[in-house]
Amino acid sequence: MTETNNHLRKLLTIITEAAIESVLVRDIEQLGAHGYTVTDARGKGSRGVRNAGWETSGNIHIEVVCDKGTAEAITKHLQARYYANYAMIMFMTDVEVLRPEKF
Amino acid sequence: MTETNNHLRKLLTIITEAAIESVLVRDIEQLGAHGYTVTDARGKGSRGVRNAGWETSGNIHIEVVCDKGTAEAITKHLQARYYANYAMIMFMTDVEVLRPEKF
Amino acid sequence: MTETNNHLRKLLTIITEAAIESVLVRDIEQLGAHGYTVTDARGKGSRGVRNAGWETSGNIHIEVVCDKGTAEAITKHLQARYYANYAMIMFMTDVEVLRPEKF
Amino acid sequence: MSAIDPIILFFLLGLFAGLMRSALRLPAAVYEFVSMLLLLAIGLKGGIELAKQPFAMLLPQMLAVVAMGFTLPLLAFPVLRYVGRFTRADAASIAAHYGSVSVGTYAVATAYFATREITFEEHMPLLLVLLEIPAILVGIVLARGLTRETHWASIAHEVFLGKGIVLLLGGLLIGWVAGPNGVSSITPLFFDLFKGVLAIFLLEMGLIAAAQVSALRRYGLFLLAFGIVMPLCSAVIGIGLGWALGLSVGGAAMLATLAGSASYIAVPAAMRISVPEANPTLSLTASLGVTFPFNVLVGIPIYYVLAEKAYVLLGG
Amino acid sequence: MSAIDPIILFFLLGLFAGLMRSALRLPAAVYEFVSMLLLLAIGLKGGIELAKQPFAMLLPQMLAVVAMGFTLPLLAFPVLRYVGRFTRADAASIAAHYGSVSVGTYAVATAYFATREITFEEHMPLLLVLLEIPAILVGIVLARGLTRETHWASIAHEVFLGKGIVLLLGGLLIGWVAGPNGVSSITPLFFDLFKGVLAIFLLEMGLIAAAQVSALRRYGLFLLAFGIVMPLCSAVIGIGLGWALGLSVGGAAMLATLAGSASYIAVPAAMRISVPEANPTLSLTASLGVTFPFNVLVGIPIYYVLAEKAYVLLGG
Amino acid sequence: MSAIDPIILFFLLGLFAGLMRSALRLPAAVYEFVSMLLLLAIGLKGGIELAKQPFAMLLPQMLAVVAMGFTLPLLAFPVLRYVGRFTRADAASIAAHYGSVSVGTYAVATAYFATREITFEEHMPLLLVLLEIPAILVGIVLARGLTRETHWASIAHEVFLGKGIVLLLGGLLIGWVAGPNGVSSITPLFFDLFKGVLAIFLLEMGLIAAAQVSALRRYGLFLLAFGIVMPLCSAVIGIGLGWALGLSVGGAAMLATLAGSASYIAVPAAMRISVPEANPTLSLTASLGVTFPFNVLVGIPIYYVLAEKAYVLLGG
Ligand SMILES: Nc1ncnc2c1ncn2[C@@H]1O[C@H](COP(=O)(O)O)[C@@H](O)[C@H]1O
Ligand SMILES: Nc1ncnc2c1ncn2[C@@H]1O[C@H](COP(=O)(O)O)[C@@H](O)[C@H]1O
Ligand SMILES: Nc1ncnc2c1ncn2[C@@H]1O[C@H](COP(=O)(O)O)[C@@H](O)[C@H]1O
Ligand code: NA
Ligand code: NA
Ligand code: NA
Repeated sequence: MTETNNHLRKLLTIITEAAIESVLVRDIEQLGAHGYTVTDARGKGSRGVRNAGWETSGNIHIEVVCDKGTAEAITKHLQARYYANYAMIMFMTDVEVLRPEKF
Repeated sequence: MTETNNHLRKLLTIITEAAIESVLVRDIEQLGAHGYTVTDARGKGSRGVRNAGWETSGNIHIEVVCDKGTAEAITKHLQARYYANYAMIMFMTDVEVLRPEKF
Repeated sequence: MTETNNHLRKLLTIITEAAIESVLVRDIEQLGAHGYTVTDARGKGSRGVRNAGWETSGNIHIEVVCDKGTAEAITKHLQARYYANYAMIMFMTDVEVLRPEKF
Repeated sequence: MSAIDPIILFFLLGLFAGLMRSALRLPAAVYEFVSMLLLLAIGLKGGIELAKQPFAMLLPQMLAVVAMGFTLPLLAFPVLRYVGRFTRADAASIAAHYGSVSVGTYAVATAYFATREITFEEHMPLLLVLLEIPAILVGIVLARGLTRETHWASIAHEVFLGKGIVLLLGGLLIGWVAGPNGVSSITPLFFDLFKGVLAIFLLEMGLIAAAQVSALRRYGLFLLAFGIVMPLCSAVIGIGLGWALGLSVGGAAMLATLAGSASYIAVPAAMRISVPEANPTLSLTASLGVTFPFNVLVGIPIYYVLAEKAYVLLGG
Repeated sequence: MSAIDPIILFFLLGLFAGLMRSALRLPAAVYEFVSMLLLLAIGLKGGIELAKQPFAMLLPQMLAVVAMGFTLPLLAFPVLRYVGRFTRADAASIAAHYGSVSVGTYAVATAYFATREITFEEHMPLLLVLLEIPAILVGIVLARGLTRETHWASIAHEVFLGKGIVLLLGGLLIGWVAGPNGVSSITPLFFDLFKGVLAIFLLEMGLIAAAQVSALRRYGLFLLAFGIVMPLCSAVIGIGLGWALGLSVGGAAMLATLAGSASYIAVPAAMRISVPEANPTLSLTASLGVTFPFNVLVGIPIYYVLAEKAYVLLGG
Repeated sequence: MSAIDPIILFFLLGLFAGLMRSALRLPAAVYEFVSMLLLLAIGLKGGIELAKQPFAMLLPQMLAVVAMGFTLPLLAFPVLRYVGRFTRADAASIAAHYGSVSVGTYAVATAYFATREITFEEHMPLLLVLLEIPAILVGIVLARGLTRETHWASIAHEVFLGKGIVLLLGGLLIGWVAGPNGVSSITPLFFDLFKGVLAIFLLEMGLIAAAQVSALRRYGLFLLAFGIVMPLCSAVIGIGLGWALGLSVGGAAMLATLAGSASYIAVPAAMRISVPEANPTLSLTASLGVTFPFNVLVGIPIYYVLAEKAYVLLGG
């Protein structure tokens, strides 16, 4: 990309079970993210359909904009803590931000 | 991006009419995607405002993480099958995934 | 990315207060975007928790696919007009689109 | 002459708020909740009546109504195609909407008749259900022709298991099986609240109708004219059929209301899947933006007056 | 002395659940549904009463109440600006909240009066609507000054077509046009369920009030004090005005409740658009976190006692 | 013998629609709204009764029921672990579900008893609340053992402040404090509409139960058998305890229903957090896909017959 590097950050997207939203966002903040955005979602993956029809079957879609270090800290932590037992995927992409000092 | 290529996948985003969610996700799976995530949305495009006020006027926002081949197969199929008659856009970006074997 | 440049566009994501949705999308269109997609969201940032519990505390997540020029015009305008007084973040990424003439 | 019914005023309030671009919105969940209550309540009411009379006696009426459901779209199609100059798909889709029925319009009619103490055959909801479906099949055939490709199985599934039919038919069966005494325990929610719930529903319908106006402006006069003239013609046919079937004046007026109403739930959903090349904006603009307001505000009273006159002429 | 009203207990339940960080949440759609029902019900009740009396007779009261709506924020502003040391925008915004009214508080007061069989002028909802708007205009002028730039047209649109006003005013007009008999059919939903719906509403309000506490801790004592003292002063003014207008004791106490309540729907929405530099957390914390609980739990009874005392002194 | 209760027909309608892959869906908000109303209504009913009698007299019953809550999962666990060959975590989680209770099942039972004019101890909701919790603690200990790591504080918070408990207990306290006269004003919403609301709830439960079937097919016969046999055994224990506590036949049958019902709200939520390695599909399939339908359709009548027979044998 053409922009100067200090405007580049990582956008980390986490899709997982709604049941763990509160614990998850606590972890994310403790690991150094300055913010996060959550939307309700449904979907399907290796753990089957999660159609949000029933309380425990809803998904959440969490986006975190942060620097590479923080992103890797979060992924490492979530992978160790939740992957084994919860429906969860994560992916990361480069984003160009305004006000880089915020993230 | 710096990561080794085997962690790179495509994130395909499809925004279209809620009315065709069920048929669409069926197609997506049949074309080889291992999962998908859907969120409800509203918006505006060449087919006008779709403000989700009325049953048939809602949009859905579908995300599929998959390899390049699958992504192209899906876009080719959807383009042929739905573009002409349905409000729909698609776009693709590179994402870095954990557990690449999943996608 | 491998694709020919005329398939590359920007995906501009804006996360801000639901209260200004209508004015915001008006601005976005006037600045030359051909469309937009909105989803409801909640989150946390420098202006604290916005948990959508109360009418005025909801967030919206706006996606706009457009060319670089339009994206920069929008970010410049929103930054000047809303950053000071509203909870808002923006970030941009490269996306590969089908039917580039649409965006 | 009794004062204007408050539920109509709720519709006007919604219409006004919508046209004035008010910030008023009903959450989709609220709309779905009230429409679900209406569908179930109407079904239950009809079912209770069915429990009271031998089913066989209704068969002729049922067949006749189904026949009407097949006929109406066939009358509408050529007008739309050759006068309105719509594409084949659009003409077929709009015709299907007008051959089918609007449950909301029926609900308003029941309220209108109740305040004026006009009686009608209480098993009308059964005819309502029957009238909902044939037009959809006709519409698909008109658009596609009778080709091998049409997946009738999946279309039937789509149609018979759509939200509206399931709730209406389900309520009908529940009312039928449980009978008058059986349902007494759920009366407070489904029957006592009926008109209040209908008021909320009409408030939302007003907002939705207002949203169609801009599209209406775009598609011009023909759609407006069709949305008013077609219901009147269908209503006349409905009255004739009602008279032929020996229904009461009220019953004939109600059948006219059904014939004159246009679908906005079952048919749009089915057409979007089965006739995707049809532009949904056209049919919804006519159905929600023109015909629903027309029927609710002036159509129903007109149909009743027409039925009275007809019965005097024909000797009911 | 009658036992504590259950609806208050619902508020306390929500407050408790919120403070204890319970997982209890009400879907936004449910909150919007119940608040819509309350707004319409209150409007309808007022409209029915208007249908009973010559409108002209109410004009003096209406004008006086509008005048009060302009005055209250002008009294609050200097206190907030110079004692509270708030920025001009914040002071103006908070002043606007306290000059306007809270429909929820009014609803609780009607319930409180009903259980104690205290009568009051039934057209109060009309005054409620009138009292909602002036403070918004004052707030904007206090923040902006009378500059050319202020887009009064769009502000008026924003204010008069906001959800709250449309439903309240709409209900008022519907009740007025339809009259007592007309609305009887929708009584079960809007009036019979009123207190139950109010209970659900208060449960949610308790949860919301609890969510404000942390912010309250941050903005400290002044906001807490203002949130209690300001309503008391406004209430006294309300009582005085009620007496001057020749209202009953109940009517004066109700006017005091309106004066003493702070808006949390119409005003925040308008301020966010028209005075964006004002921090919405400040005004909502005071309005939802302090004043609403205060009024619901102890304010309303106090206002009634004050009104009684005043009428003895002044001779009502 | 009275005809089949319409609320059961609503459940069957949902079940049918779900199995037929109908497009019928209830918005999550509607489900949450009706379940909230049910929880509050049941709590209120129980609380009103508590207001009528000395609390102390109930202590023995309360202790006995809590003891049963600890016992049932301990009986279920070995069967699941060694007969069902489930992992320790899965066995513990399923056991917790069956040791706890289902409020929906209780609601259906109250309706069933009401139509048949079977009386039972009206303070049953108190026992319902008490029965909900112990099994959760047992389940966690069975899965984790008594290690230091278990964060009992956060678990207690999770359990006691979950949506279900807060609304049930909250309603109970409100009913208790306000007393019969106090709550009369909210009767129309919470009590008059009860069965109608229950009907909507069961419609949704039918849809949900249908969604479990595919999973059931995967996990095979044992889960099916367990989901029917376990409730029957628990019911027998419940009847025995009811008899020992000197409850009426109806009371014993109701206690049997509670014992025989399996949780699908409080327990799944707690287990997902506290025993994450347990597969939630297993327990929900058994609880929602097998036991809830079984209890609602045939279990409750069976339990009542069993109770009658037992009381004849033992001499009640
Ligand atoms: N390939 C994928 N693309 C997009 N979303 C996915 C994909 N795989 C899984 N998901 C989402 O992540 C959730 C959990 O995934 P899993 O752990 O594989 O069940 C699913 O319910 C989906 O919402
Ligand atoms: N340029 C755009 N940026 C973001 N979303 C868009 C854009 N164009 C269209 N959309 C979304 O895609 C849907 C269908 O687009 P269209 O087929 O152009 O009507 C719209 O309702 C929007 O939600
Ligand atoms: N670092 C971040 N990552 C993701 N979303 C964020 C981040 N910071 C803020 N947001 C979102 O943007 C909204 C406004 O941000 P702010 O203006 O910082 O309060 C927040 O409510 C979040 O929804
Ligand atoms: Na018709
Ligand atoms: Na005030
Ligand atoms: Na149990």
